Amino acid sequence: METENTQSYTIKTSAFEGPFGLLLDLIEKKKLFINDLTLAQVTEDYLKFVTELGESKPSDVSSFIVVAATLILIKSKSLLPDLSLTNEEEGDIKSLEERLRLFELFNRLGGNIKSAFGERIIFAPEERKNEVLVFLPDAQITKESMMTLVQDVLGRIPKKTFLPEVEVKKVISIEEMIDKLTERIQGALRMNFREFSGKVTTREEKVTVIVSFLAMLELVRQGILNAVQESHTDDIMIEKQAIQNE
Amino acid sequence: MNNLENKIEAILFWRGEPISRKRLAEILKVGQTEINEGLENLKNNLQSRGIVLQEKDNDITLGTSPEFSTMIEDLQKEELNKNLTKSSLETLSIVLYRNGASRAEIDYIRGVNSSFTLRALSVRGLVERIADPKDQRRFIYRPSFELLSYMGIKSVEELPEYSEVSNSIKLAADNLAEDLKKENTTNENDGAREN
Amino acid sequence: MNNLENKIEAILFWRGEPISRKRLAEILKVGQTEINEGLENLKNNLQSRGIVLQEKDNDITLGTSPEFSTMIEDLQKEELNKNLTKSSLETLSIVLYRNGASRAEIDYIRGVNSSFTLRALSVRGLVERIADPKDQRRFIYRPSFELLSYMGIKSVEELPEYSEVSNSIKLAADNLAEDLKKENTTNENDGAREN
Repeated sequence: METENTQSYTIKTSAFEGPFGLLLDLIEKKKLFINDLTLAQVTEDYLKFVTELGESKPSDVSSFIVVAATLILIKSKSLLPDLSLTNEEEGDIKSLEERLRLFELFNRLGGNIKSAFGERIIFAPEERKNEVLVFLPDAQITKESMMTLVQDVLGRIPKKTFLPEVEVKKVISIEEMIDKLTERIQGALRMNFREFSGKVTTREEKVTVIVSFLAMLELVRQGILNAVQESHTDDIMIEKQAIQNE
Repeated sequence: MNNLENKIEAILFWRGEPISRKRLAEILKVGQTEINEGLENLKNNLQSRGIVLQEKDNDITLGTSPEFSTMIEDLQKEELNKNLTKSSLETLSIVLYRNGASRAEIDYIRGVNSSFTLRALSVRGLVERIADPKDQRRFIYRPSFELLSYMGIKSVEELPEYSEVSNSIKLAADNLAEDLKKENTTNENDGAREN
Repeated sequence: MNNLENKIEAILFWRGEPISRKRLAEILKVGQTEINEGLENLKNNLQSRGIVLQEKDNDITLGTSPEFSTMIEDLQKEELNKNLTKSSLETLSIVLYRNGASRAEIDYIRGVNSSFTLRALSVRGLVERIADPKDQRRFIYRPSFELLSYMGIKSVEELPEYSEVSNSIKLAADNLAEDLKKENTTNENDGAREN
């Protein structure tokens, strides 16, 4: 089985937007269909990417992490067939596959939009020159009402459009989640080690795979730690600025 | 002699903007059924003509026939923005093929926060935000006439593959609503996912 | 298949203002004879319909059929005497405090497309549309003289807290335009969301 090759996989970020885009991209590059088997095959590439993302753009990581956790479950199950999953975990896996299929569908339909958009435009009539020369004010127009309204509008503008909408707390708990997952898999690995004693050659292969897989988890953990710390400093900077402005 | 469709045509032409079926019925002092019939007839009258009837939810408007797109485009001075980013495409395909979606649904399907993309699309006039009739605290983002116009279609049903995918989308939407409900209740606890 | 009359119809509908036969011939790259023929056919097409072809000297335009003129006049009156909507008033306040704003600026600030709203204000003589001196392809909407006198002010500077509000609008419009430009371009090269 050469699907587990560890050759580094370079990902062009242009190809996707979020976790599903990345996952779909990885699957399509390997010309696979979406199912738990193929998801297991792209898990390492996915984790590798998330780790890199964690280093360069910590605030973007969180949406990728939840998916990563489910992928790790899928991967673990494929490595340790006897690993019994809880109902919740099974549900997560099923839901990820469904969401990915749904995303794939809309992504494909997006192609229809891309190819038709602006090609055959239906035009609404142009704004006509004002022929009716009338002046019809409205009692609601006063100096005061205009001021109140304009201030309302200004108040509704999003404060900082690019502020990542991720709470640090959430990232920390996800980090904890990965810790738990790591423990869970290590535990299962010790318990199930005998299960691997099939053919010696494949056994060695499998052990190597699992070890590198766990190393990968560790990397991801580090990446998330990075994210958390960076978010902390971000936070502090924002607070400081706010104080200076007052 | 029934000239309801002519009256409708005159009103739509004069107005030059979308108008609701309800408002048409009010103006013309007839029932919904008559309005719908009149619109059907008008649609037939406009077949193979220079102008077309566009329909969206309960609103109607007139526009130039899409086959003359290049000609009109050359005539108009304003430059048209035909670029769509990857995130815009994803978001538009959800809004169009679902014929309206809440931000939570869009975020869930895309797996990323879509608020900024939605704002950009709304500023461009490609999506409209309305209060969700089922829940006034939420908003629904739905396709605008402008979006249909850029796609060169008279109604969402004319989207490529629309009838083929609309069933599976509806089905998926139900699962999605289920999932979203779950997600919301767990998120309320402490923002973390289960485990 | 001759669809010259359809093309003419599309142009006349889109333009909404009188246009000369000569100009039509130029646009459509055909001779006078063809134009006259096309117009004849269009006139026939429009018989017993809601819109008619109107000719004055050598200028052509589309209008609503005369039999509906009372209905349209009534509608017009009704339309003009309606109270302004919240979004119209909001848009007006931006036009006032910005002392002339492009549609794009207003759209950025309000987060939605304002074309219909601006049209409503302009029909009532509250705002004037002029070509942007900086870019002839764009328009600037500015408060009408009548509006200012109605509000009892000689210039916009007399509005409460004018300079403060005016500055924040300008700042906001610039920032938002900047952000949106990013969304429309950089996202293409850089799939992940920006910080």
